[in-house]
Amino acid sequence: MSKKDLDARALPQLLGIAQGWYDQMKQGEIPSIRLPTRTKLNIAFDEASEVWKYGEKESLRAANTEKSAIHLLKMAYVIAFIKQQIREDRSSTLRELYYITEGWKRAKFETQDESNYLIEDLEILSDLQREAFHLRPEEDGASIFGPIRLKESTRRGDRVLHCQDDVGEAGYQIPNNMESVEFLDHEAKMVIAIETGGMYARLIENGFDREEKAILVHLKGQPARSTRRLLHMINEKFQLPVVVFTDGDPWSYRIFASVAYGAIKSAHMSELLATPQAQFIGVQPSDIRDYNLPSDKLSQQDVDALKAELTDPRFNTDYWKQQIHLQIDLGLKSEQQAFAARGLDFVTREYLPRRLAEMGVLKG
Amino acid sequence: MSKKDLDARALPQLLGIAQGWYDQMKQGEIPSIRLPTRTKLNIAFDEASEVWKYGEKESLRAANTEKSAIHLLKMAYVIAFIKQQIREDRSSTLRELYYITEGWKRAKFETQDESNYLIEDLEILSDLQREAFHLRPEEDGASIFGPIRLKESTRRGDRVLHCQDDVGEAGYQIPNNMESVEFLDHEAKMVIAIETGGMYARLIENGFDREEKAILVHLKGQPARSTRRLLHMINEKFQLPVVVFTDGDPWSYRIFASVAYGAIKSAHMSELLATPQAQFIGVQPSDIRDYNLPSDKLSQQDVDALKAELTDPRFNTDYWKQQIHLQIDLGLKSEQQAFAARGLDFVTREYLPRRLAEMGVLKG
Amino acid sequence: MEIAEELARKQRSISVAEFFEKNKHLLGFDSPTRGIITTVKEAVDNALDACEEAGVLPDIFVQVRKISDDVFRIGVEDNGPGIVPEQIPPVFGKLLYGSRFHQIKQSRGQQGIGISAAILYAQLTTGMPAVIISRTDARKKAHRFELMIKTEANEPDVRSRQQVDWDRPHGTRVEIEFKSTLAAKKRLLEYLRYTSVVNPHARITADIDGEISTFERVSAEAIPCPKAIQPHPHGIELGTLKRMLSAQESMTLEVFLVENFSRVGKQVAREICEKARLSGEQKISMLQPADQKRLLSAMQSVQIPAPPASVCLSPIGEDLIRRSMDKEFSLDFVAARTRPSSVYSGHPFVVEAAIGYGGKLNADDKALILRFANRVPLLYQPGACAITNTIAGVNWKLYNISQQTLPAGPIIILVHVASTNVPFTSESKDAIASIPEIEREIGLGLKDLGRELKLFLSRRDKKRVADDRARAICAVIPEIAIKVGEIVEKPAPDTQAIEGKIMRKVIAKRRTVNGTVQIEVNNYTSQPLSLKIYDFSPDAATDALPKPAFSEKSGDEYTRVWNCELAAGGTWTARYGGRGPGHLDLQGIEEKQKVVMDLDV
Amino acid sequence: MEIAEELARKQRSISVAEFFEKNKHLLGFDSPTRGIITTVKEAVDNALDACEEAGVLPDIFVQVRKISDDVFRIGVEDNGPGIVPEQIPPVFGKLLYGSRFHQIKQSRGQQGIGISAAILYAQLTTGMPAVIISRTDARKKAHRFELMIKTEANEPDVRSRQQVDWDRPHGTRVEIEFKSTLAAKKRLLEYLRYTSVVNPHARITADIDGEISTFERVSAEAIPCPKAIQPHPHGIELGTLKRMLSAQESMTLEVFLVENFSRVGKQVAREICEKARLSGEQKISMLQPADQKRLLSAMQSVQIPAPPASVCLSPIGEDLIRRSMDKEFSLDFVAARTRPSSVYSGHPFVVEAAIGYGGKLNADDKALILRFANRVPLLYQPGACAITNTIAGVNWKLYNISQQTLPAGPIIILVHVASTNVPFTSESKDAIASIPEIEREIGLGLKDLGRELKLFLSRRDKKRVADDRARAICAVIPEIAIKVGEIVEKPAPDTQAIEGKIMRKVIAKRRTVNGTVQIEVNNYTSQPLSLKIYDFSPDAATDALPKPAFSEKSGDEYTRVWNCELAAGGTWTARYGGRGPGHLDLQGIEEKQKVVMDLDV
Repeated sequence: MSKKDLDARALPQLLGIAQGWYDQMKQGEIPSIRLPTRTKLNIAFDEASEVWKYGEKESLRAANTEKSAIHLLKMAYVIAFIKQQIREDRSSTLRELYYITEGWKRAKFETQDESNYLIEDLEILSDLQREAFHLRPEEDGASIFGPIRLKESTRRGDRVLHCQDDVGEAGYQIPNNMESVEFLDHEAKMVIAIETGGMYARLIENGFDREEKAILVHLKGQPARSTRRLLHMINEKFQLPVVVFTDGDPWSYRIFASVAYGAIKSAHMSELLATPQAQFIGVQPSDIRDYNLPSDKLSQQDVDALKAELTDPRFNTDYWKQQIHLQIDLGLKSEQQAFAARGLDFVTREYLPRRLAEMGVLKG
Repeated sequence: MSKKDLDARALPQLLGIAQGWYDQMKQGEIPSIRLPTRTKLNIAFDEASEVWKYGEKESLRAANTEKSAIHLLKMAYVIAFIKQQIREDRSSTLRELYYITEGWKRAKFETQDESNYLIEDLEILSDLQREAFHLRPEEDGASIFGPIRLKESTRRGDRVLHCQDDVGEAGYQIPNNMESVEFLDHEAKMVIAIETGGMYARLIENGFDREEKAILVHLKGQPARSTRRLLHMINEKFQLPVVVFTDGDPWSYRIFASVAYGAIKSAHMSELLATPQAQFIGVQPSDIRDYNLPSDKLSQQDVDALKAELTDPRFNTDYWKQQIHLQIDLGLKSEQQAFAARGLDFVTREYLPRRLAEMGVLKG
Repeated sequence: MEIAEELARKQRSISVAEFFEKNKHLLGFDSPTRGIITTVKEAVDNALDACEEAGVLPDIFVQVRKISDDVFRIGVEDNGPGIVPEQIPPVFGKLLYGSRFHQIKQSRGQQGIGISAAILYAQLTTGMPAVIISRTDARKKAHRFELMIKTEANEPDVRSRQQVDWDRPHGTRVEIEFKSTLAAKKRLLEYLRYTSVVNPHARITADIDGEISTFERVSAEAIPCPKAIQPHPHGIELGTLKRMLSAQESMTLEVFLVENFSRVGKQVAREICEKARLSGEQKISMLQPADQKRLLSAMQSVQIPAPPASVCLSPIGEDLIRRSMDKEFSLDFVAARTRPSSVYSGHPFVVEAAIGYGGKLNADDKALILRFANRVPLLYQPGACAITNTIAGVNWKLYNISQQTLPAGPIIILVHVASTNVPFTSESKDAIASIPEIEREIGLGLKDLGRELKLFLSRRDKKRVADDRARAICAVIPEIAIKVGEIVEKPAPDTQAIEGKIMRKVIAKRRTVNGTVQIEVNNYTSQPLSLKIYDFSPDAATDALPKPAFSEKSGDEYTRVWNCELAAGGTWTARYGGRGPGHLDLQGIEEKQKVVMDLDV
Repeated sequence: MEIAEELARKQRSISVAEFFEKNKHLLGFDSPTRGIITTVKEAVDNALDACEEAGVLPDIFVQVRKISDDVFRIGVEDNGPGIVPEQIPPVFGKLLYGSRFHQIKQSRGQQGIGISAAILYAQLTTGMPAVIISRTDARKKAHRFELMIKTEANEPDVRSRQQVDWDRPHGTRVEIEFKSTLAAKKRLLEYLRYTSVVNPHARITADIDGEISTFERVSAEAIPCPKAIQPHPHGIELGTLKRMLSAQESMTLEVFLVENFSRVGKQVAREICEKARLSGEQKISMLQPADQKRLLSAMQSVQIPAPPASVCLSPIGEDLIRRSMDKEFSLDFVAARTRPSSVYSGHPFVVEAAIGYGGKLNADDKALILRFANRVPLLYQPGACAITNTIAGVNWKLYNISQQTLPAGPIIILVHVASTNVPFTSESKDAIASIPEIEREIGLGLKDLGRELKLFLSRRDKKRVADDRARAICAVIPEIAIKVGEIVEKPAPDTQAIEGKIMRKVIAKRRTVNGTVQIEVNNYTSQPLSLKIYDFSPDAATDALPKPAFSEKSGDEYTRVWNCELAAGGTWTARYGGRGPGHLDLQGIEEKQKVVMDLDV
């Protein structure tokens, strides 16, 4: 969607919220909003879009206590501010927004968290991403390297770039707002999303992008929204298989889950951010056992996190239950780069080809 | 220096260390190494190069205890490994190195820290950067945006890029190994190194790079070695002034100090990494007072850090003493983005021009 | 000569005074600092006990005067019945001499040691005799004794005795000179304050080296004096039973049981005999040791009513506890419970508990805990005391009180245990031992009070919720309306309808805009009302419209009053030039029906 | 009748036995569990005191037998001098009767309460009389008493008395029946073990319901019995002085001082009189109260030598403490200090301290602390005790001992305070009060021992450093040589030169390479040596070269021995086919000159 189109959609949505309150007050009613409750227990699998979204549970927030009323007041101020930003074609970060509220008296934000949470509320109410409000995330975008060509619309005009030929060895740096990027064409067979920079560089050095025609995406830990949006866009546009390659510990499985199913925090955006077709390639607990990888003992926190995952609907499959139980039994976790113990080429020559074949991404 | 030249310099240096031990043992002596002690108390200002380096204090490490002997044994294994990497033109991350030692029996590394520390020892002994050993940092490189053109030699050939015209809105992503980058030409008046992504994007959105002909570098917190190397290279090659723009708290002043004077951890590399001409632009404690910026109270940790800085030779100037004492008196700290409380344009229209003029970077 | 004989020559009897002289710490005289508190405490305990026995309202005067650097003269004077001259030497000059040791009833002192021990330690440190003045009747003169104690014999040593004039018609005064310090002055005053809390019928005046403190009585009714009872069969041990049996050998068993134990009538006595397989008709001198053991075991297993606590115990009573706590701490809430009497090991006891909240208490502190046994405050060793431990064992969170081991917040908890035999953990009487029966009673009392406190807190919270809602509707929603109007680019909606619909109260708002003070009163009730509107501010408001019925300057502030008849649904407004902060109030409407809002804040 | 007269009728004297019957906890009889330990302790204390006074090596037998579910019969028997029959009733049947209360000397018991109290509580719970058997001379028969106590009078009640045969030629046996439990059996045995540690001359045998434990003596020498001394002028209070003065009114002041106080000769007496501005010639009956006060103050300010501790105290001695600690804990290190005698408030005392390290002690625990007073172990209230607090106050880190409040590690610390008047914090004698003079002595003793322990630890550490260096040189450097050779692409340098230069010892290495076991012995000393080389492994090694002088299979393992004459600088090697792990040893060279290295590990 072009920027103009996006603006044309965002404004009426936001004004609609304000109009709703206006009507409520005209009728002598206390203004209120209705939002789904945002907890692990209230996300459900949406068969149509194949992603996890917020479920039926809603909470009503009416301005009938001082706290709630001030929350709505703040929301009104933020809507007015966004309206102005869109009109003037300006943008700002959430952190800046927090500081801007400094002059809003009673509607001043107390903490950064408060502005984040309020923007999430607005996303849910308007069914739009924060980028549509001209709000930039603070988070770092990821990098991409591989046989794909894209066009980015910048303030200084359009840029067309090939992600192997027109970029340095670190790859193309994803912008904060993926809505300004359009993917043009590619010669790839798959996308590999990689947790750590070390493994991303290893695959580039070993030429895996060229030899196996793979687009490599460096997730930089828990992926930012723009990174998840990018994976979603490539997968949707070209139907390329996406595999996720992380460390073998509970926190990394959550990285995979947020790529594939969406994060609990942004379940309202799952349709835009999640890539339900994404598959987990490793490090699997069974790899730790089968390849006898160098490993660390699970801490109590790790074990608690694994157990929490067993109750997470996103991990409610036979595959994950088996792997997680196995890991708890082993009591071990391993990093991606632990494959280096078997030589620097082991991961590209043996492990990935074998796993990709198993998963049907590479044909034998 | 080209990659080949670098290899031609690195190999004899490393073999020289081994040869030294060989000779010691031949003469019936216990093999040993001599290293400067790496503490705050042992860094000194080098008048010639204008950077802070390790001072005179040295410690002898002889293989006369089991621990020291094993340390030297590990070093010998690592030298042998690097020799092989250089011969085969391979590289690896420190993390991978750690896993590779898995098979080295008695010379196996116990922790990641150990390999990091050992590589630093080798840097000091050989007077070379770790990049010369074909070791990649795990750390994230920074981004750069502005009127400058560079050439990067990649495994797939050379790339020539202009950092405004040939990159996306996020800028050019600095590679891990800056030795493969050469800066060609520029139309800039200055370099601004910025701590946070929010402020980096603000300056790009407000067109500060174009209007004031500024090269913007996003430091991403405590800058990685490659980022500091980049600032050093631009400053050295084009004699461009470098200013550092961070949050107004003790941790951010350390970011400035590591850009300008070098970090204690890498004092042996200061000549290559530090930019002694760099100046601190803000947020200054006096700005918090003069602009009445939104602020947080200093925590006890903050105060302790400020007091530690008063004893740090790198902050031993009248300017810093005055600012740090002022901050302790105020008891406050502010973020860069706090300027947003005075409007989104305040920082580019008022604050930066005023400070740059004060500092003599912008003429009136 | 055999060694044994040589050793035998050295054997000697030791007097109890010698024993305690060497073991000061046992009775709380281990440090000079504490000694002064112990001395005052022993004397005041005796004074209160004596007044109680005589049915007199106690009026006690405590005096501590510095004689030299480390010598203090302590005087305690009461208006009790006085002591007959012949008894003064043994009562004050002999340890283990007293009237209460063998009586089963609630009393403060018991062992007959306390005051004599104080005199003993005083003479040890200063060599000065104690002075006792006592008068038993207004028609007689007072007697003045100078007394010391012969330590080796534990006998009084009367140094002088004379008849004197005295201004009290009856009562006793003790004076002792002690090596001590006033380091614990605060604690001494604390002891007197707490004593007055549980003795609301007493007036205590203290003159601590010239500094006067008075603890006034809140009740003018003398408390009934507890009466001694017989021992209860459940509470005696074999040794005691044997002693009782041998003292009255000629009785029959049944008569013995009926006459010597409380709650044992013929019926119960027969039941005991039957269970012990003994005849009630046999002479008790005939009982063999095995019979005695069976008898004891039968006495302790037969169901017998609890001892007659109302006779031998004297609880303070809920009303008096409430009044004295309120007097000392000006509380927002105070409730007290006197539990029904209960019994442990045959000793009757009553637990009283009280909880106070708010007032002068500090919200950030741990709860203030006041412990009492037989109307005497316990000042030391709280950690070892069953009262503290039971308080810690209650789940206060159930009553919306935060808790970290002990409850926290602006709370005061008082527990009083009255018994014929308070089970102290040591002779210095600092802490009550952990007896399950007593802990159970304390717990029940506290839980009961906790529920009441919870009710109070929730009523207070409800009021807060109503206030909170009023602020949301009358102060915040109008701002939302303005902002929303701005967004949708229409005039801001009128929010009065919401106010009326939701609040159904009288709402008065005061707001300063651009140098004009606006006052608006809306009657959202269904009744017409006659209101008086009070406005206080530093503005003269000569331009006020409508004109106030009354206007007056007092200090820097003006007070204005308008009278206003307001129909149901009606609105009244006033305005005047001004910018000062102000304060609004309404009269003519119930407190809970009225909302006053300052929109400038 | 006046109220005062009515009240007077109730006044009564209370016997000390009644008092203690009601206040069990004061003497450590508050729980049945603790009662059994207190009873044994009181009886054993008496037994040890009696043996000491008679100069007999104690042989004590403690017996606890279960009679019924909750009744135990406790018997304690000694081989002491016995008690003459007339004294048995008061000694056992009267509280506050004994020979040691008025004597100034170190003894275990003092008040004359302990054993009588045990009998009192026993009769209270079971009604059974105590049985005492005592014999004073082999030529006489033993006397057997059945005794109870008349509580109201605190007088013995002799139930029976007879002459009996007894197998001990002299000694005493007490038997008491008590309601109790054996829950604290472990603690009881602990008490006996610790008692034996500080009474190394005593044999104690315990039969706890059939389970026999013996604590054997480590010394066969009876300890000298302390002798009573006069009071020291620095240690008395005004009350005591007055009493002494009034007992001997006809004496002159100088004679009074010389005859009644220790360390006061004519010279000192005159000095005191002068300072008090009194004549030494005046009769003491003439002294006025003000004179008495000046006299006391002069007595306490004049310099007077410390009381004669060696007479009245009986420390255990460093050697005996070391031996008894080693006997009980098999320590790697043990040192003891008996400090010079010192004095607090006129009471002489001696501190003894000991530290043990290693052995059976657990390295992860806090230090084990044993506290003793006058040779009696203190089992309760460690936190309240000056010994514990002084130990915590020492900076143990100075002595390379880790510390978290108390020191930690495989350490045992023993402190014994012996005094004519041990300042306990309570009558149950559980803890020593915080007296600066005593704490100072404990501190000095411990610091002295700490320094010795540090020396021991550093010697142990030096040996470790030498071993560490040997491993670096003989095991790691050869590997460095191989790797460095690989890097510089030359043959690995020979590292034997380094070994010889640095080590100057005999170095034996054992290594398995590709199925061959290699043994290499280098003599880097300057002496030719005659060595025996022992090799243990599961390999038969029939192909060994050179052939061993001896080879034998025992169990699964072979032992081989080679004899080898090795010149200074010489090398000897052997090899055989094998792959099993093994073990090497050398004989014929001092331990500290030899390094044996297993390179397979």
